[in-house]
This record gives sequence, structure tokens and C-alpha cells, in this order.
Amino acid sequence: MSTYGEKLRIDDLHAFYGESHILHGIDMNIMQGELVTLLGRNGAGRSTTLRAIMNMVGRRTGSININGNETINMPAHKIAHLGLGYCPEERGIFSSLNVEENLLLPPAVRSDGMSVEELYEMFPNLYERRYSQGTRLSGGEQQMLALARILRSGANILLLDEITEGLAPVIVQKLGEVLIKLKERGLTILLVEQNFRFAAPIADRHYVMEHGHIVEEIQANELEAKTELLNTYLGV
Amino acid sequence: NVSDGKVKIGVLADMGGVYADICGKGCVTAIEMAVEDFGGTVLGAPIEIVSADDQLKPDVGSAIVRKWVENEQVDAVGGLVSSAVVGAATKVTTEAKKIALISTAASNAFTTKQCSPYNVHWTYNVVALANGTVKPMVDAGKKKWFFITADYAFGHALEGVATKVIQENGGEVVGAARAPLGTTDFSSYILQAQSSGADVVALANAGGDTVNSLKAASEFGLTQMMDVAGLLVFTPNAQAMDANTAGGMRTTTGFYWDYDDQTRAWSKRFMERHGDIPAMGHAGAYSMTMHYLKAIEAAGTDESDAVIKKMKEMKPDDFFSRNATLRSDGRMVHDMYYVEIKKPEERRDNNDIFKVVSVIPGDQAFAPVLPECDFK
Amino acid sequence: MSADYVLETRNLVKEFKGFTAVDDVNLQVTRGNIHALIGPNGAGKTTVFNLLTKFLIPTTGQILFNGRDITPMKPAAIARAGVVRSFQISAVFPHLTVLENVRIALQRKEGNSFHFWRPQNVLNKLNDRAVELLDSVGLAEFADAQTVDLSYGRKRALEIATTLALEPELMLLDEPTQGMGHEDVGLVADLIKKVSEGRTILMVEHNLHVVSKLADRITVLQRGAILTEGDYATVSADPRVREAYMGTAASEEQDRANEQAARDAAAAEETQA
Amino acid sequence: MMKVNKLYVALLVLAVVAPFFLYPVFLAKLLCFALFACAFNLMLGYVGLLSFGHAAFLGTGGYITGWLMMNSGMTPELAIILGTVAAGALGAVFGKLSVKREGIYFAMVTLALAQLVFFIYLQAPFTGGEDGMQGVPRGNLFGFIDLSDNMNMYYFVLAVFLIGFWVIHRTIHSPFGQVLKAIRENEARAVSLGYNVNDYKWVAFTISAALAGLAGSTKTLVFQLASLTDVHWHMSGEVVLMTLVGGVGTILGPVVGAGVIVTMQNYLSGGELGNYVHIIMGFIFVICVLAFRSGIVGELQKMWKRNFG
Amino acid sequence: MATFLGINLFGLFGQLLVGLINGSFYALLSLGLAIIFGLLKIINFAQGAMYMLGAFAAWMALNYFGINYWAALVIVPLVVGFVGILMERFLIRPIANEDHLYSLLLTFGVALILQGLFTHLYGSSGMSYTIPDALRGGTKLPFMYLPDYRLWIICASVVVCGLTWWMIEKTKLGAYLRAGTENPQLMQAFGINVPLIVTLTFGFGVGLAGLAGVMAAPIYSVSPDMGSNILIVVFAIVVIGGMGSIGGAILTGLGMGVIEGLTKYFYPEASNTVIFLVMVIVLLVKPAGLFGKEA
Ligand SMILES: Nc1ncnc2c1ncn2[C@@H]1O[C@H](COP(=O)(O)OP(=O)(O)OP(=O)(O)O)[C@@H](O)[C@H]1O
Ligand SMILES: Nc1ncnc2c1ncn2[C@@H]1O[C@H](COP(=O)(O)OP(=O)(O)OP(=O)(O)O)[C@@H](O)[C@H]1O
Ligand SMILES: [Mg+2]
Ligand SMILES: [Mg+2]
Repeated sequence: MSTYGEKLRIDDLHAFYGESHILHGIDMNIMQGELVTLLGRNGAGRSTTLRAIMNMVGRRTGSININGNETINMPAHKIAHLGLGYCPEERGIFSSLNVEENLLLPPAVRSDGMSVEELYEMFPNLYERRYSQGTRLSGGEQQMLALARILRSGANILLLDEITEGLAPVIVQKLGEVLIKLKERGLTILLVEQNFRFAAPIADRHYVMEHGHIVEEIQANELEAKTELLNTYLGV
Repeated sequence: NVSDGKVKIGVLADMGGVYADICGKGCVTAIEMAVEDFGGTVLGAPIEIVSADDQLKPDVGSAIVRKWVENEQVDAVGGLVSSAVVGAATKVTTEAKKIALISTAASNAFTTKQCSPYNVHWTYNVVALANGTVKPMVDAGKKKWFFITADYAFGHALEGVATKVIQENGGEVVGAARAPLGTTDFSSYILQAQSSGADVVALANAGGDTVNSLKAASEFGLTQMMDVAGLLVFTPNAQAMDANTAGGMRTTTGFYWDYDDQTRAWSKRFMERHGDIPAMGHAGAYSMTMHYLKAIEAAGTDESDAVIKKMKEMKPDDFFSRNATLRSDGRMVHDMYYVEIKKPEERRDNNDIFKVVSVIPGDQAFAPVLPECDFK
Repeated sequence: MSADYVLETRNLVKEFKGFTAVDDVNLQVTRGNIHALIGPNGAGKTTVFNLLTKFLIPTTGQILFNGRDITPMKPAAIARAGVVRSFQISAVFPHLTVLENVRIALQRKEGNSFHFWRPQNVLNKLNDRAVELLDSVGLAEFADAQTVDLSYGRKRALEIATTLALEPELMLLDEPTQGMGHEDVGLVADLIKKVSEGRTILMVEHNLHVVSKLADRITVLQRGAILTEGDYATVSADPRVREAYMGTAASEEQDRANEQAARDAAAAEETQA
Repeated sequence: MMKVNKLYVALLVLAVVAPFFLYPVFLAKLLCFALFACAFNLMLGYVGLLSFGHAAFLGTGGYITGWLMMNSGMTPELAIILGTVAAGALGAVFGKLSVKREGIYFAMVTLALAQLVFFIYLQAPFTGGEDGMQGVPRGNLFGFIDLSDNMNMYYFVLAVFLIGFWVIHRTIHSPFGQVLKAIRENEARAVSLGYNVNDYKWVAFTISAALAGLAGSTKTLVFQLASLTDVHWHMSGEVVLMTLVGGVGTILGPVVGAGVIVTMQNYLSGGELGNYVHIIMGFIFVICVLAFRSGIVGELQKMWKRNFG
Repeated sequence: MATFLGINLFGLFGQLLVGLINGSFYALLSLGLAIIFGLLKIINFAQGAMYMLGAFAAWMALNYFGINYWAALVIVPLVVGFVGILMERFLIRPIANEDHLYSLLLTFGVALILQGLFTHLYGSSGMSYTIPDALRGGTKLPFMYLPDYRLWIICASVVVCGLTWWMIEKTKLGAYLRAGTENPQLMQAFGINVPLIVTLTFGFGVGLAGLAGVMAAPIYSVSPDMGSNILIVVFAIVVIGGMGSIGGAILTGLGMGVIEGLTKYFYPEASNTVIFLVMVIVLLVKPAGLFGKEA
């Protein structure tokens, strides 16, 4: 297979939290401009996969290749500079900073990130509350801030963990539109989603995880055909 | 006739705290020297030394002494520096009828309020300091005094005794500032002294407190405005002071190493072993131990009552004890020295600290025996 | 009004440094209902919850519980009065056993919680009741397990069992299904339905399926104020709600679901008849 | 369970025969500190709050008992009870002011309160200031058992220790203890279940303070002296060290830790190494924190679990 | 002499000024402590020992290497800061993920070791360090004689405190710092080298103590226990100011110096107690401290 346009390639990734072995040999690859989701039940190891890519787990082995750079032995703070943006599950808003400081916090890793104006336009709630302490925002507002924050940094590979969690349906809908726009701009997105209805129409491919393994890879066009299978994995 | 076949002396001192240089390891060395000079045995029994660090804490000191006398057959306890520790330790020795050989404590309580038939207090005490330092100055016309006093028993005692001396000689005390033990910044107290209009500012403190208070006094220009008298200045403290400010200050001491050939001879031996010149407590500890061992020899037993009786009968006489007697209350009375701290240009080297201004005869320095402490 | 309200708020207002998060809210929760509070992000739902449980102090306004003014009461006192809240993040005691978790809640009413001189086995008489409660949420077989080892969904179930132990008149649930997989969502929704018998539930929930399935009555908040109220069909048909909250896609889907529900209801009526 | 009981019986037998082989005053001191550490551990290990001011209670117990023995002609058991009550009362005041805070904040608040107490005792005339309260009589227990005999004293201290230890053991394994455990696990949840968590912490703090006072009262009788050392913040640090060395949150840990530290100090202060006491204690702190956070008893338990559990 | 209501006004002014001088010392010391606590959540019990180390380093620099005061003012904080960096790197970092109480105990141990070591090496009588020639002498004010050196201390400390406050509260670097202490993992994921920042911050906080040590050397005697005496007071100041509040630490430091000065004048016996008394009162009224945010 040609590696042209391959943004992220993971081979035999194992990850550990202390004694517990969470990921048991993950393989996946994502091409430029693709939007790929990771599906699975609670505790399947989807968040852990993202965290492992960012080197935020206890220990990891295998290979993670980002933009042609092997990162398995790279310190955590260098990984972002390869163009990665990570939006964590628990949002990670800083209480010691106000909303705007939170938004401006991540250093730009590429020059073509979205401007603050654009982001405020997309999330008017944030503009309204911009001098408020970060963690004083409502749950949903924090979620918006967490996403806006990495869009500004110009990262071109996005790792998004449950970004629709706790958001009102209108916003979820808007987010879907944003993701499609980002994809059109050529950004590569790895999405962990519980909300299958949200993910299905926008994704190119799906990986299904169970107990720290990838058990299935489904192309967007196979979705109809494999609905049954997916239901057994996800228990829908 | 020696109990349990040996004579054991415990040396209790502050080995690591602010008084470590004043007695500490040096007292152990001095007592070892005494035992060696005595020949290592008495009445055929070996003389042993144990030592311990009281950490300047009365509870630690009293616990150690208790262990020594109850559990380790110690016959006498020497060293004994901080008055607080000595007070607690002598309670235990007295109860156990063991002899306390107090070398460096300043308080006069051990032969007055807290006197005991088993206390022997050697080198000096606050009364001698006050008589030695204060009286000449009042006589010289310095009538108004201000005290900077260490805010604990020793400081209060020193201030009290000195106040008495001042008043008896026609002077007056215009104020006092009580500084907590271990104060590092004396500037507030110095300011109070400055605005008091006194002739003399007396430092009724010891060790690092004296050094620090003198330092602040010079910094705020107090030394140019009035006289400063250090009531208790040990040689190591004097060495630590800035010679420019300390030079010319007068104080009283029980011993000075460079006084005459006898003192120099002993001090040289001490210095070879210890590294530094001896402070008065070191010499006192040696002299007192020697006297104790001689008394055992003379009494033919190490039994405390007999030994203490002999100690009081025999006249101490060596390089340290000049014109000396050990009185019935346990107070050793001997010549004290009124000294002046040398100015930088007067010093040969770093050990050349004092020049002796006058010798104060023991009976003028120390207070008489109290009737209730007259142990025969 | 004469309806039987468990909980009422009168002109409830909460301001944060000039920002009004809750604006003159008059909420009425009828006894025995499952009452859902929905609204866009930042509408003030969590803040209302915090006011009700006294994690925040209202700027002005009153809170009545069974007609009694509970505005000045402290959080623990509110809980003792019968208003119990479940948390968004799972709230269990991780290193106690599952049984002990429930027992802690039962113990409070025993009145011996300050008895440090009595042996712990005086608590054993609570075990039967605890197991009963665990059984009601399907956890009886895990009674002796360490709570940390439970799966996410089971922890939620345990939390609900613990809450039930307090026999609350009014349960407040803040996004009870947040972060759950489909399977667990169903499980918890069923559970809520089950435990709602004989008590009142007020919940905040973004999952419209759950809301539509459970809620007897819905209050929609927007910008701190009540936008509209009613049952699910009414509310979801309101164009303002669609615009502010549901969005077009969701709304279309909702319409389908509503129709489906209407058909189901009709069918059910038919079979009953 | 049987094994644990056997262990307790063995330890008790050891404690009863020990004074025939070792210096009883030393053993009594050890027991006093063991009780002090156990009391402290009730807060740290079972409530999860590190008090850096427990010396205040040790000292208060000591001073009050000492003063009563010297001035009131009371029998020692009464003086000890009153000392304990006084420390408990002080603990109640401290607790009211501090239990609202957590973690490091709690540690700092208790430290500062204890400093206040330290300076009060430093200035108050009845304590003897830097000199300490010297020459406290041991008196006659119940009016007829002469405590100036070291053996009698020791067995009395042993009895006091056992009572204190039992109180702690009972507290931990009581309905109250169960609530404490829940609070430590998840405080917000405990609040939402209707528990006034601060009241529970406060009661625990008061019990802990009273028992620390009991230790101090007894210690004063043993040494016939109450001094500032017992109220100094270093003492608050030492009790942390003892607990840490023995094992935080284990019931026997503090006893073992106190044993190790007291023995070590006893050995060091008497010997050549006196100078190094601070350095060695410092190293023990550092090593414990870096390598043996579960302490001696904690590590043994872990080992036991690995091999037999 | 000017008096008002029986109070000697000149004496009072003098005490106020002296209080302010002490306060600027407190400010400098509590600033370092507050930075380390507020940003790293580490209670650095070794801060007092580092202050002592700073003073000793200045003394050693002068006596062993002939390095004068002004050079020491630059070199010593760097050296002490480096010691702090080593300490963070090899002792504190391994336990960074444990309960913060462990770092308190660890630094307490380090403080004991350092103090014990210096006592062992230099005894405890203290060393003297002379005031640099340029700052000898003083100014005669109507109510007191103000030594130039003390004036220098006030100025230097206010400048250092102000700059530090600005850097932490108002710059991007400060934002990184604050965020990095809250959620280091996430900040790493954003591409920021948090461990480095943490180490440098710790070094900086400790370096401030070193600086205070150098400044203290000429006026206090350089002794092993100089740090442990002042440490507890400084802790109280940080608690009063509101733990973690940088500005609070600075202002409270100055304020407490003045209050202490007044107490020394009106009721000297309470001068050691007054700070703790203030602390208890403040905690009763505002549990988070004067400038602290409620947790
Ligand atoms: N910090 C941690 N320490 C130990 N185990 C962890 C940690 N974080 C997660 N785990 C465990 O790793 C497993 C995978 O967790 P992960 O968060 O990756 O799941 P997920 O697929 O994202 O599910 P969820 O829907 O809950 O987010 C779970 O069993 C979880 O208990
Ligand atoms: N402590 C606070 N200080 C300042 N503003 C606050 C505070 N708490 C909440 N807010 C603001 O009040 C508004 C309402 O917040 P709330 O958390 O109640 O929203 P919500 O309806 O629960 O939203 P979501 O669905 O996103 O959780 C938000 O705009 C939020 O920023
Ligand atoms: Mg996840
Ligand atoms: Mg909310």
C-alpha cells in the first residue's frame, strides 16, 4: 500500500494503566481528509486509544506513525506539534483561566487555524461568557469551548472524544455541519462517538472496538448491510 | 569501695544547638582530658564517660539523666548548659542522690531557689556577671539603663539581678524590651532602646541572640549613641561578632584562655584536641571533674554524700580555680575577669579576643550563701 | 392552584456577577410525575438543580417542598427532608462493597451514625433491606463485590439503589444517561421508570428518546427563563422549542417518532378495548 | 480473624513481660507515643485529614495534668481524665475551625492554630515557659498505688494505652466509623445522602484530640515534666513520621512506627550520633515517602497478600 | 518628642517603618511559597531551608571564593534555584502523582536534612556577613535612623514581587503555568512541555528563597536554624493571604510585617502570636483567606 496521504498509522498498539492492560494490539490507519469513527461499548477502550496516541496512558508499546514520524518513544509534548489536536472526553477546561484564556491557550501548531472571531460566531454562547471563569460554564458550553480551542490551534489531525455529549440537539446538528466543513478543508478526523446517529452520516469508515481489540472495520457504504452485526456489538 | 566496680560520669550538653560551641562536644573533651590526667582509674576502679545531647530541651535532658541514674549506674552528671535543662536534670539527680556538676548554666537558681545538697555549680552565674559588668559602669557614671532581655527564665534572671545591682549603686532602669529566644531581627527593640534616652543598653541574652542584637544595634547607629553592654558573651560568640562593632564592649567572664601561662598551657592542649580555643565552660568542666575525682580518692568511696562532703572540704586550686572555695551551698567561688573585647587593630589573630581589664575577687562577684541552702 | 405539587419554585432568580442564569422561574412539579427539564446548553438547568439542592443560594425567590419553604435549609437538611439528587458523574463509594454502599444510606435514619462506641455489626440488621433494594435494580448478586469493579451502567444502578434507600419523595436526576452506551441507556431508562412508582422525579436530560419515553411533563428552559411547558407532544411541536433546542434534523426525526408513538398508543388503546 | 486475635494476644503478652527485660520508663514512653500516633492516625488514616497541629493536644493534656498534680492534690487518674477532657475541648474548638477545609489547607490551618497554642503556653506563667513544668509528682493511683515505682507506672501506662487503643479500634469499627469511611471515599455523595459531613469529621477530630491529650497527660506523669517540646510543631511532624513509618491507615502501624522512631531517638540521643538525629530523621522521611509509602505494617500486609492472599 | 494620646509618635513611626521592612522580607519569602503552592500544589517545607541555604551560599561565596555581595545577589539565587531544580527532578517528580501531602512530608524531610547538615558543618552560633560598602550608613529621618541597607531591601523586594506577580498573572507564560498545574496531561497533549515548566517554576520559587537569604545575610546572623524559625510565620502569611494567591501573599506579607511591628510596640509579648491570631480570625471570617478563592 502506498503511504501517500496516510496521516496516522497504528500497528500492534498495546496500552497499560499501571498494571492493567487495556489495549491489546490495535491496528488502524487513516488517510488525509478521512473522518473515521471508533465505536464500541462503555469501557471498550476507545478513549484509551486516543489517549495512547497522545501518549497520555501509563505505558504503550507497538508503533504509532503520524505524518511519517514514529512517535512511540516521543515525549507527550512533542506529539501535538506534528499537527494533532485532541479534545478529551472530560473536556479539560481550566478553572484558573477565563473562557477567552482557555480558548487562546493551546499554542498554534499550524498557521491555518480558525480565528477567534470565526469560533465566536460558531458558538455565540462562548462570546457572551468570554470573561467568565472556564469551569463556570454550563456542561454543554464547556464542551463547545473544548472543541473550539483545538480548532483554533490549526491542528490538521483531530482526535475527538464524545464531542456531542451533553449538547442540545441543535448544537449537535451544527457540529455535524462543522465536521463536514473541516473534512472538506482536508483535515483528518478520528472521532469517538456514542451517538451513532450523529456519526453515521458523516463518517467514511468505522472501527468497532471491544475489550481493547478492533473487532470490525466497516466502510460507510457497507453500513446498511452490516447493521445487524453492528447492533450485536453495540447492543443498540 | 566503688559501687558496681566503676565510676561513671554522664556528660549532658547541647551538642547541636545554639549552645553547642559553648559546652557541647568541648565539654566532653574537657572531661575526658580530666579523666585521662587523673589516670583513668580511681580507687582502682575504671572511670567511664557517657555523653548525650539534650537538644536544649528540658524533657529530653531529664529523660536522659533519669535513664542514666536509674538504669545505667551513672554516679555524677557533668556538662549541664541551658538553665532550663539543668533545672529539670537536677530534679532527677537530687531525687536519685547523684551529684550534678554544673559547668555552663548561667542561672543562680541551682544554689538558691532550687538548691540541693547534690548540686555543684562551678564556672559563673548571673550574679557574677551582673556584679562584674554592671557595677563598674554604674560607678563610672552610666546611670540610666535599658535592657534587651531574652524572654525566658535565664534572661529574666539576668535582668533581675542586674537591675538590683544598678539600683543599689544609684542607677535607674529606664525600660526593657523582652525579645523571644531566637529572635533574628532586633531592630524593633533597638528602636525602643534608642528612644528610651538611656546611657547604656544592656544585652541580657546569650549566644546568637547577643550576636544578632549587637548587629542590629550597630546597623541602626545605636552603638554611636550609647554604650552597649553584653552581660554574657562567650568567646565563640565574641569571635562571631563583627570586630568593628563589638570592639571596646566590656563583659565579665569566668575564664580567659590567654590570661597567663597556666591557662595558656591547658588551653593549648585543649585546642589540639578540640580545634577551637576553650570557652569558660570547657575549662570549668575540666576543673570540676578533676576536683570530683580527687574527692572520691580522698573519701575512699564514690558514695555521693561522702564525696560531696569531701569536695566542699577540699580547696579547688588549678589553672581555672583561683582563690577558690566550694561553698556549702554548692557554689564555687573564684576570681572572675572583667574583660574588654579587642578592636580589630588590637588583635593578633582570630583567637585574640579579650583583654582583661581587672580581676574581680570571688566574694565581690558572687552573692553570699542563703541560710536555707547551707548544706553542711 | 389546587393541584398537588411536591415542589414549587416562586420567582426563582440566580445571578452571577450581573449575569442572570436563572430568571424568574416558577416551576411546579406534580406529585407522582416524572418531570423533565430540557433546554439548550447554558439555559440554566443545572443551576436550577443546584438551587433546589442548595449547592447554590438563590439570589431571590422561594422554593417550596410539600408547601413548606425550604429556601433557607442546608444541603444535608434538604436531603433529609426527602429531596435527593443524583450526580452527573457516578457517585458511589468505590472501596466499600456494593451492600455497604446501600447500607450507608439506610444507616442515616437509624440515628446511630454518631455512635462511635458501638460495634459495627449493629448495622447488620439493615442488610436485608439493602439486599432488597439491590435486587430492585438487579444488583443482588453483586452485593459483596467491591464497587470499583462494577461497570459504568451498574454503578449508575447502584447509585439509584442508594438514592432509593433514602426513600426520597423527590428524586433529582441530572443527565442520568450521559456518557452511556445504548444498552445502558435503555437499562437506566427502564430503571427510572420502575422506581418512579410512588415518588416524584425531576430530571435534566438531553436524550430526547429517554425524555419522550419517560416524561409525563416537560419544562423547557431558555436563557434562564421558562419557554414553554407541557407533555412531550405539545412541547416538541412548539416551533420555538424546535428552533432553540431540537434543531431541524432532530425535529424531523421527532415528528416520525411522535407519529409512531401516537400509532402505538392508538394500537394499545385498541387492544385494551 | 482468628489470626489477628492471636497476634493481639501475643503482643499483649509481650507488653506484659517486657519491663522485666527493658527499662520500664523507656517502654512507658514508647506506649505514650504509640497512643499519640494511633490518635493521630484516626484522623489521617480514617478520615483522610492530615493534622499538622496534633502537638497542641499532646501538650495541653500534659500541662493540664501536670498543673493539677502539682497544685490540686488530685489523684493521678483524675488529673489524667481532666487533661484528656481539656485536650478534647481544645480539639473541639480546633475542629470547628478547621474541618471545613481539606487536604493541605487543613494541614496548614491546624498547624497555625497549634502555633497559636504554642505561643500561649510559651507566655502563660503556669507552664514555666522555656523551663517547662518541672517536678510533677507521680502521685498515688486511686490514692494507694505508688506510681513513683517505675514498674507500677509502666503497668498503669499500659492500661491507659490499651483503653485508648480500644477506643480507637471501636471507633473505626462502629456505625460512626462506617460513615467516616464513606465520607473519605466520596464526600459529595455523603452530603447528598443527608450526612452533615463536617459534624462527623468534627467528632472524629475531637476524639482524636482527646486521645492525643490522654497520651500527653500520661507522658507527663511518666517523666514528671511537661515542656514546650510537646507543643512544638516539630512534635506534630514527628507524629506524622511515626505514622508514616508504621503505615497510615493500618491500626497497628502507628504503634510500630512509634516504636521504631522512639527507639531510634533513644539510641541516637544517647550515643555518638546525637548530632545526626535531624539528618537521620530527615532521611527516613524522604525514604519513606519515596519508597515505602505504605509503611512497615502496610508493606507487610501487602507482602502477606501477595504470598498468601 | 512628639506624642499623641500618650503615644510616642516618633517611636510609632519607627516601628511602622521597621515593620514594613520585615514585611518586605515576608513578602519575598511567602511569594516563593505561594508560587510553589499555588501553581504546583506543593507545600514546600524546605523553603525555609532554602532561605538558609541562600544565606550560607552568600557567606561561603564571600569567604571561600571572594565573591562579593552584588555578585552573590545574582549567583546565589541561581545556585539555590538549581538545588531546587535537582530536588524537584529527583525527589518530588517521582511522587508527583501521589497525594500532595506526601510532597509536604518529603520536603519536611529535606528541610531536616539540610538544617542538620549545616548545623553539623558550621555549628549553630551563626556566621556574620558584613553589609556591602555601598549600602553602609543611613539616613537620618526625623523619627529614626534608617539604614540604607534596609531601604534597599524594601525597594528590591517590592520590585521583585511586582515583576513576579505580573509575569504569572498577566502573561501567556503565566497562563501556561496555571493551566499546566491544573491538568498537566492535557497541557502536554496541547504541545507544552509541562515537566520542564514545573521544574523551572519550582526552581524559581526556591530561587526567590535563595535571594531572600542573600538579602538577609548582612542583617541577620547566618545560622542553620534561621529558616525553620521564619518558615512557620511565612506559612501563616500564605494562609492568611489565601493559599495560591500570588498577590495575596505579597500584600499580606507587607501587611503582617506592619502589624507585627505595631504589636512589638504596644504589646511586645504578643509579637510572635499576633500573626497566628490574625490567621485564626481571618479563617473564621473568610475561610479561603483574604485573597483566596473559595475551593
Ligand atoms: N486511568 C485509568 N486507570 C486504570 N484503568 C483505566 C483508566 N482509564 C480507563 N481505564 C479502564 O480502561 C478501560 C477502557 O476505558 P476507555 O475510557 O478507553 O473506554 P471507552 O471505550 O472510552 O468507554 P467510555 O464510553 O466509558 O468512555 C476501562 O475498563 C476502564 O475502566
Ligand atoms: N458559578 C457560575 N458563575 C458564573 N456563571 C455561571 C456559573 N454557573 C453557571 N453559570 C452560567 O449560567 C448559565 C447556565 O448554566 P447551567 O449550568 O445551569 O446550564 P445548563 O442548562 O445546565 O446547560 P447544559 O445543558 O449545557 O449543562 C451558563 O451560561 C453558565 O455559563
Ligand atoms: Mg471514553
Ligand atoms: Mg448542565
